[in-house]
Amino acid sequence: MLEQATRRVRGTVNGDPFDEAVDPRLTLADFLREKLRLTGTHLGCEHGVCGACTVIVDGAATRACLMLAVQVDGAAVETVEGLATDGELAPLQQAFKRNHALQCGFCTPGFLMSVTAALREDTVRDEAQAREVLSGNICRCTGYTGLVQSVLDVANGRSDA
Amino acid sequence: MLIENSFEVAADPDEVYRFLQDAHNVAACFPGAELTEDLGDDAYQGKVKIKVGPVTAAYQGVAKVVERDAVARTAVLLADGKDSRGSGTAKARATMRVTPSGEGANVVLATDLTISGKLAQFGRGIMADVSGRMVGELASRVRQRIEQGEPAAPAPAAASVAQPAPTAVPPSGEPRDEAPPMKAAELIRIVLAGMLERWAARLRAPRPVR
Amino acid sequence: MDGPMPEAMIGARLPRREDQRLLTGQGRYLDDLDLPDALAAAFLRSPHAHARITAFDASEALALPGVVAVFSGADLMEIQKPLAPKVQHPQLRDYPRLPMPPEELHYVGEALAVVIAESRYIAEDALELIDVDYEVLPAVGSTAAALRPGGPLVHTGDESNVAVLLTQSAGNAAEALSTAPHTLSEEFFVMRGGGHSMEPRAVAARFEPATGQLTIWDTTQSPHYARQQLSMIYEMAEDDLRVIAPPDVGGGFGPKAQFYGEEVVIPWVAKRLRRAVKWVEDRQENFVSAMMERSQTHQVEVGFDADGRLLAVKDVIEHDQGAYCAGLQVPSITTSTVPGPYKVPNIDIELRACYTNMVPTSSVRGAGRPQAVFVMERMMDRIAAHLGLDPAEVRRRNLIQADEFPYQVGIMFRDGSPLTYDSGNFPALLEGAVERIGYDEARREQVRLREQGRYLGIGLAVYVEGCGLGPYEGAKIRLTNRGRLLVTLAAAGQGQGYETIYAQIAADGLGLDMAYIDVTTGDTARIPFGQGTFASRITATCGPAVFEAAKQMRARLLDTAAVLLGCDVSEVDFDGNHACLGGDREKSVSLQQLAQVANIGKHGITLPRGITAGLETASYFSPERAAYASGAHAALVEVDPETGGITILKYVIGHDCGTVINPLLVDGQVLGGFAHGLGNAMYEEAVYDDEATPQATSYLDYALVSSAEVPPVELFHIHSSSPLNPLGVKGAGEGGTVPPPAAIANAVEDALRPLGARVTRAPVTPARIVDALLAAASVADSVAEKKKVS
Amino acid sequence: MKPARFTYHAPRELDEALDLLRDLGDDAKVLAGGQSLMPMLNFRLAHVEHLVDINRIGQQWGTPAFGEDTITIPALVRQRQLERSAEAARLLPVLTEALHQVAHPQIRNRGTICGSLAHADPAAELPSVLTALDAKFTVASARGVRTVSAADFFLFHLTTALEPDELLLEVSVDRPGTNQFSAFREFATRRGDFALAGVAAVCEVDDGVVTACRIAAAGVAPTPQRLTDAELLVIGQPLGPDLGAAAEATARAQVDPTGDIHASAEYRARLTGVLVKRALADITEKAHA
Repeated sequence: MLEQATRRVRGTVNGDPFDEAVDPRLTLADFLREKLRLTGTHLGCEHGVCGACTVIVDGAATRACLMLAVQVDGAAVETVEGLATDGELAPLQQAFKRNHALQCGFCTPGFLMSVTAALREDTVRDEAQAREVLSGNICRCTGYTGLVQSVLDVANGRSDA
Repeated sequence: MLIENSFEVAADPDEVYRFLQDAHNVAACFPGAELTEDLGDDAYQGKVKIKVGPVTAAYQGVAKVVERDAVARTAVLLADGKDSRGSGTAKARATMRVTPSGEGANVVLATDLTISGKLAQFGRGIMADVSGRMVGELASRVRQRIEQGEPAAPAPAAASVAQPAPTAVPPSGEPRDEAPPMKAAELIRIVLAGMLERWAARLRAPRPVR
Repeated sequence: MDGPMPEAMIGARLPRREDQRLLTGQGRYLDDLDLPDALAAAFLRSPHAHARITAFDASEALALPGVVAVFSGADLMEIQKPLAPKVQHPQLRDYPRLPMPPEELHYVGEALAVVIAESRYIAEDALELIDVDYEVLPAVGSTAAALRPGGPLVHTGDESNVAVLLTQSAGNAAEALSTAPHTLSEEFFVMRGGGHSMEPRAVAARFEPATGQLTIWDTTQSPHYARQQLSMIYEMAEDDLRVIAPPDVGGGFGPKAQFYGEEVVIPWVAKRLRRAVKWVEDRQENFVSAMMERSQTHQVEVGFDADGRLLAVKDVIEHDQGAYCAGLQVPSITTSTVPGPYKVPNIDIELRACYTNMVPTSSVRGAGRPQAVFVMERMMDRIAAHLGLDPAEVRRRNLIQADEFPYQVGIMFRDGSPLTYDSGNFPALLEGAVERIGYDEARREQVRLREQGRYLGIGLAVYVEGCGLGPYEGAKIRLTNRGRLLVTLAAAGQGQGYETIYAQIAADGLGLDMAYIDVTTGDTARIPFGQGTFASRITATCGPAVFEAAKQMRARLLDTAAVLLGCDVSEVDFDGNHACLGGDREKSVSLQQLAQVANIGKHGITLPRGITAGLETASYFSPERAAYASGAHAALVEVDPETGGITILKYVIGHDCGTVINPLLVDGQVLGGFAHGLGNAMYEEAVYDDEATPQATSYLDYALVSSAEVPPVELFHIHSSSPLNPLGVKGAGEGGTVPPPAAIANAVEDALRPLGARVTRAPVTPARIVDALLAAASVADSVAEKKKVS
Repeated sequence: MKPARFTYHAPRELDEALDLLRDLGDDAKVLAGGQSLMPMLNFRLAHVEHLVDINRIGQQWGTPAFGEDTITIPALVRQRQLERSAEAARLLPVLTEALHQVAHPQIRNRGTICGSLAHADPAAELPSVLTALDAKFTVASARGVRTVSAADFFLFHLTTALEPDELLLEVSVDRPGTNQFSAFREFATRRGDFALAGVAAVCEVDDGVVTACRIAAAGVAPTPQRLTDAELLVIGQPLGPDLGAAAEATARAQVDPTGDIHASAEYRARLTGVLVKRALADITEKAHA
């Protein structure tokens, strides 16, 4: 890629260190997808509304389309690729599957990261709170029913089939 | 979008009309405008820069008086330009009518402003407000210049390199705030000479940072 | 021969096979595919709704480091051939839609040049450096403007903006209306809206000079359709074109079933440059160049008797085709959907489809049905209000009864057959919805709350949805050399769960556990013929094909096993992945062994006697005509007359799509469709101004519903099997989308009836509700007058 | 939707940032949370030569200070941070209520209070809230520091009194007394969207009578609009439904919004009145609690 002066970015993604030279205008989303080939982070609108690109940066759910790669220098980034351990789905992922909380799956990584961060921050007690936690991401397929149930399941520690 | 402004001027209607039917006079009053070349036949090449916060667009094009009626004292100025980044065009058709009013004249400025491209594709009414302010400012500058009794502004030499239009800079010494809604000048931020100096004067006892 | 099956898979509520990869970020969407050294493409799009290109200069763009090529439409004249409308009509005045017009542009967003560069960033830099001069021409921003005599023309030099005028009629509506005891009329408008799959469109291509083959990855819903079009435009053999819809496509909803200029340009440019080229539409492009739908104006008149029984319906429909006719499917579906579930003895429907300078319209989930249902269901409520009857009761009196199937409506459906409902039970759907919404109690509550100045409303909508359209869909099943059953579909999925559903169907046809069955989709190199995923048709066409191919394969497998086991075929059945004699695993052959014998064989050695080579079956299913799914929705809302805010208190969906393959997935389809329908009911507006400039080009101005807007839904099913296919299935993908605008609008007008506000437009937004209340307050007199006249 | 080229600067000190802004002038743009600027860059509506990313100028600019007299919110305080602050909720409920309605948590995690104010979208929540709180805007440049009132800070859509070399360093409000009650009300088409109109109201109430009042509306003018007519009407009156109804009509009459594809001007004006009424009802309830 023929670009202007690059800057060095070092940090971790899902615990793995990275050290790359990037064009300053490269967004975090494109950095993850193109430089690190972590293509689970998707671009749905590139203006911060749809939430498909949501990742966790230093513990906070963040739109990867509204952050520059140079800004994660020194940061710990978490993406959908880091949720399962050794092929074993995390409880939230299992709940998504059980409740048919995904269809085309394009928005799914963003939902998973948003909810993962939200459930670390606060407990979710009822459906209204579950809907609130989900409201920063758009899904065109499911109508949200399975998503709401999944959040409630995980919040209540329910993991049966 | 058709925007109408009217104002009273303490000047002879024919004088006012003479001023208005000169494309250069009016085009130079357009906020953010720079006339860059006299194309002859009362047509001028120029640029208009629109800046609303971080949103910028720069249009290059031609302004020309396309209709004149000295008897009815009406003139129509057409300014047509395209965005330098290819993302659209701006077109203003300003119909100016001068009628006697008491001792002076009444000017009606009806401007049909059409902006195409990205800037025009907002659902929120920002561009309507921006257009309204731009045309409002155009009217106030026209009025200001007429009242200052300035003759037609000197046309730039043909093919000369861009110079700031004279009217884009308030006459020196005149406090900016006295001009009619001149807060508008902040809005579509024209590069105003001396602005920094004025700000410096307004700063309250500066204290060092930290 | 069909032995006892394991547990039936058809009807099983199973989680999906696709989910594991999608949940772990391992999905393979088009932009995720590894195409080493692929160049990025970006299209230059018209900023004008109607303009002529007078000068084009890309020299500055070409000089930018990293830019490989720039092609204008004029540079690619060899591919400037019209993209045919998907659904035609002899009277259609078709205006050629070129892949990248070299001269005149007809909507904001129409592509006029493409930049190929080392990265998308650079390609977008280059777009800003291309210098184009346009002669801006007058534009048409609505159907009303299009049909206005003497108005501007969408296409310079054309004689009018009318695309086609069509009529559908049964009986004699004019006479029935003139003699009807009561008539009511109204004008309704349904707004433009988009598909908005979360993954926008994308195309990538690579040319292999050694084989002369062009491989195209395309997010299309119809890879075989794309191949057919490209084969004609490129004048290439179909076998030299391989169109692959990637395993994962991020939603379709109709716009991806259409065929676009970008799909023609990108592969051709890849071929010319001998480089892989990838174009991924961004959201900004998607807003102005992906096809939309919905926009229609209806002038409807109904005649009815004192009991509220319909005597006649007349509807004049203005349909917005956009700048070109991409197909007449949508308006033609609308014309045949107007009568809906009701017995209407006299029907007169007139369609005026016209061109406008807006992005072309074509099918979006629901495809012409939401508009028709909106009109008919609004009028059912108006009839009830006019006669002082209950809206549910008026519907009861008009519904086609469960014993009246097959029911001939008297007009034609868009598949070319007489509109004939195959099966259903509309009264059961209505009663189920009425009961679950708590209708009677809600009516009492409505009265109580009105006394407190609160406005509760109940909205009902019943619909019939033509689905499962022809001409055919097919499937192949092969025993692979590794001993697994591979089901190959031509259809491409966009999240419907084909890998799961078709494994379920195949499992029942084969009598084998799903664990031994794989499903692959959407690749023209794997199966020669196909139509595509659209019109809620795949389960009802591909389903029977898979089932039939599976049954044939079962017979072939058992025959082969019987030969090897030296017994009669009736003595063989499957146990796991073994065919066993008399249920004895000791006396069995594995699927792997069957493949070894019948497929792999031994080079030069004669096959064992009785073995037929090649364990592969194929089946194509052609439905005799469309099947008809149906449903009833009921909404209970409260409207805040001060803000116009609508709160949905309860929502019930009754759904009938015949046999259900996987209830979990069908529920997902219905609820997802409902959310889309709710968007059309309350939020989504692809507004264009009078100059045909799009005004809603980001998600800041175009509102998609989130979890906060979509209420919980009580969903129930009834199952009226279709007699038109062996599985008894009907379509489920769109039904949820069809009635919400009608149900919500009915509920809102019902809520505000004491205040006289009239809802004639979808979506119904807070601002329009308040505007309607103000209008009602100021024209209360004239409304009363109108009532008296009619 | 990829941003155009720019030169990126990530100063490590405030002075370094201010020097950069001085040197780069109109060619520079400050990047704080980036939740408004980045979309504009992605859309290529905004083109900047130099991006001055202030996120690394120091921790001290990322912590709100709840002082005895003044509450100060420095440049890098994230919206989410303040939204979750119990102290903010207790002292400035109008701000907390508004923050809940700013877009979505993922945006608020990154977006800063000062960044939203400097962006000056009149339909956004925070400009109207800080206007109703009569905030002081502390503006720094290499030339020094000055303070601008809310009334002077917001000039037009996306336009403030900030000069090209200036940075909004912090915003501060007087620490409210126990007699201050406040509320934020907005009505948006969809959760997280820009409001069709919003109202921030701050009242001081003594013995049930309003002794001071500031009301600011969002989304009805090119800047946050103080509803002074309604304020004057409310001051000196006892809280209650009659007051709300009178303020509703007054507020409606004072605003002159622009209609757009989302709502007519008439609707927005009416909505403003309704929201004033409801905000005052909230305040009444809080004052009586």
